Amino acid sequence: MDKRIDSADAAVALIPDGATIMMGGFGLCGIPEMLIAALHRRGTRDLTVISNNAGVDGFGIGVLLEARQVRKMIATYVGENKEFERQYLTRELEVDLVPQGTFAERIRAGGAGIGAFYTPTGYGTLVAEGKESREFDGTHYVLERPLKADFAFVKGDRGDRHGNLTYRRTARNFNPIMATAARVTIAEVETLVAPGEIDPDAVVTPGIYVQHIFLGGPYQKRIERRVVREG
Amino acid sequence: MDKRIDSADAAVALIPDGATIMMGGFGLCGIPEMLIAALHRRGTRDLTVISNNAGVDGFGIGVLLEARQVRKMIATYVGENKEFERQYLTRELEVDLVPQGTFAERIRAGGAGIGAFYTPTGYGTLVAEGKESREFDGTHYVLERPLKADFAFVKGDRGDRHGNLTYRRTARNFNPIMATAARVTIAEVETLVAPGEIDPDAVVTPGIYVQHIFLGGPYQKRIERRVVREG
Amino acid sequence: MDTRLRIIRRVAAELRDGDYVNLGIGLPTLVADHIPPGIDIVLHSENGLLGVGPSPTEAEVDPDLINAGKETVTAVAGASYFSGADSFAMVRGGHIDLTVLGALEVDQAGNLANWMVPGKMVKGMGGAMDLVAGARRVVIAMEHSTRDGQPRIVPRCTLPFTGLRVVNRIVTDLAVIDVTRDGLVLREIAQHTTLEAVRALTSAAFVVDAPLKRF
Amino acid sequence: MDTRLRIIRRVAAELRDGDYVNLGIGLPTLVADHIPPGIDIVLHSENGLLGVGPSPTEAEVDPDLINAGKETVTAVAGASYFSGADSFAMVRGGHIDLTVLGALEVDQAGNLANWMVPGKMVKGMGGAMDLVAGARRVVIAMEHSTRDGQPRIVPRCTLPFTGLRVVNRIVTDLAVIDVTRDGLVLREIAQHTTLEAVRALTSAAFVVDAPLKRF
Repeated sequence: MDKRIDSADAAVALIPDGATIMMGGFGLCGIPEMLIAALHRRGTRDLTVISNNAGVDGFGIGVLLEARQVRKMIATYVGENKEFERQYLTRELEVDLVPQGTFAERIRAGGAGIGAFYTPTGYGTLVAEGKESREFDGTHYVLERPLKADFAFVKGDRGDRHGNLTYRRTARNFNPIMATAARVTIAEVETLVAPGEIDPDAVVTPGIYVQHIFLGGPYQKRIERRVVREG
Repeated sequence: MDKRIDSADAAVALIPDGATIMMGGFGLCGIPEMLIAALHRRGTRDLTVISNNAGVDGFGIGVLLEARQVRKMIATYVGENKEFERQYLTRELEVDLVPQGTFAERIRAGGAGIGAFYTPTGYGTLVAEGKESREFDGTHYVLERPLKADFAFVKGDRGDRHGNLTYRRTARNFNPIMATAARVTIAEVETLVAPGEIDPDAVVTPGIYVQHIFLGGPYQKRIERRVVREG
Repeated sequence: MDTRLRIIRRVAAELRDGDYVNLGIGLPTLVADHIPPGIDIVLHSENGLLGVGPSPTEAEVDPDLINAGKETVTAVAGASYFSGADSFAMVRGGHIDLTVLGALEVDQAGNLANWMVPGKMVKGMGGAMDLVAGARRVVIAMEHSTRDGQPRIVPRCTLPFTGLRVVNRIVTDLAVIDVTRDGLVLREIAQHTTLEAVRALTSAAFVVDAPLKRF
Repeated sequence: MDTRLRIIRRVAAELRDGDYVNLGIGLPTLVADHIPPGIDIVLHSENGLLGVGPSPTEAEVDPDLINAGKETVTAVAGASYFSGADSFAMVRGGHIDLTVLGALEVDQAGNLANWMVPGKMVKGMGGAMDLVAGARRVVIAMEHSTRDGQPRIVPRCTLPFTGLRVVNRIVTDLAVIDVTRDGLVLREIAQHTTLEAVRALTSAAFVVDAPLKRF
């Protein structure tokens, strides 16, 4: 099992215009910086991007938006991004907003072969419009369908050539579930180690979910809201 | 947060007759040995036990069966156990057999607040009888409901007084999901460490899911099928 | 006393020893700095952290460690990290004892509106709909009325719902109001105000608890 | 050659380089000892292990490390452990390329019966129903007929189903038969048998592929 690929550029060359791509990250934390930059360089267009947020002006998914590579975004919270806001308000960009827990669970369902599930989230709200609602044991639920993608861009901390991945702190976020829900998952990692170097009890993403892996860096890891205390 | 309890005996004293208890383990691997033994000593009766298997004669859940403490079992594979077989065939014991993936997913749903889910497993079989079946995108699914319990018995490798747990190798099995699906989860661990000693990236069961924890041992860890090679 | 500080302090009194708590973005987050002595709680952040610690020093700043408001944070001893799916399994599964959230409107039935104003840029609901659906107890922390004096505690929300019948208690700069089966019950009013002032700024019907406490 | 060994060797030829494979309990498990040279596969065990290695030496035996058949095993470099929910997410989500399972009966439509005989002690389906529902490819490894010569490849299963239209290929000691949209197709017969013998022991209708290969 050797899933190493030469570079981010080689990886994104696999992606056709019009593809649906999941991208890990919460805000700018744990985003696949190398793959996003490579996708920008390549200029792949008409993309549907599934990501919790939409980056900021000039970084992360923001650069794809500025280059008008994205046709549609499925996200939970957006708008730290002026260019996003402009395209959204002018309807140049299609936006589907999903409650964050439903977003996560739909992706998990996509990877886990669940045909649909009932969640209490959003019952009686705009989110439930056009969806089946149903009561079980006195609680109201909304029927939600799985989310899948053609590709997933995942950022790991350590990885091996089998595709096993670990994540660091809150950079984990949506990366592990997105890895499970795409036809082709591409992982970039900060350290590439030999198989066996990651404690098998500590593997978060088993290699089965990863089709391509490469060593990324250097990482910028921009901080959106630097809050510090004296000390 | 100090969730330490003195002993297995103190923990099982919380459990009334008629309770529903999830018990971790796959075969005899990763079973909560201390809690099962204490429950046997206490003689709590009329129990519903949710466990992948039913132990063997004289060990694990087998001792609870021999003492006639179990009224009903929800399991996926049974019968390494003569006394189980006898009670099952004479209908002294009620047995509900569930496909293993559905068993796992129902427990996860119980812990994750999912009202119901559609799985392809068991469509068109006896398992689907009396349940709703439904087609999504050309695949047939069966509607399954969550499994929850009053108590969960969980066996961890390392734990801290917050209730954070890790597991060792395949002794993980159903323990982490059962920890999420009970009103009261009791964990026994092989090593009790100070909070912070478990790498927060390596925690498998976050403390929020555990109400009581104690240091177990010595563990017998009986082996059901010892297969060895020359070497 | 500052209006926001009054709300924060009163909300902090809602914390019970042993609680697992999710504090919403903005004002609720500040409750973490006012935890009463002797109360040991664990803070959940829905981006995948249980055991949120104080803000980092300059030297401790780690871009891989943020809260759901995308602010740099630290983690306490005994913390754990997990995925978004696991985080919301925790939320939706009823494992969070208390969530504190801001609001635009709350109504008599305990319905909440806090994510969208029609005609304005909609940024998304983030985790709010999941938190109100899943947390055992939902406390709203907000200013009692809008800047131009319009009530926020209303007979029926006019803005799109975040959740139906989800609010347990409303804490404002003027009052503490519970949502009960029989409607709203005013439990406490602030030291600096009067029952008449609260009535004037509340368009929802409520009954007054006796004795009415001051905070 | 031993009947079981013949089946095992032929099944081993089904493995493709890079496959993630789940081998059912019993005979299918033995396929692991006959992986063709140059073929690199990863074995999944549904109790929560990806990367099953060979049986342990006495010194390596670890009660915390077993396979789904509850046998002591080892793990290869690059293995990982996970929960039962994660394990079956993998199975049901279509991530396992191939599963090899035993059977009591397979019928013309690819329906499978392998978990229950009415009137006999029912031990449970374990993970079989999930594996056949989720794996990309399901290969059945079994003896062509029962001990008393009754066909196991039948027009319609008489025993309770494990799954509907789930089998892709049947490998027996006598034949290799594919389940296609148009029914069963006999692809290969064993060196030591004849087409007539296969017909005599198969009650399901099948067409014969040309040229019919020998294995």
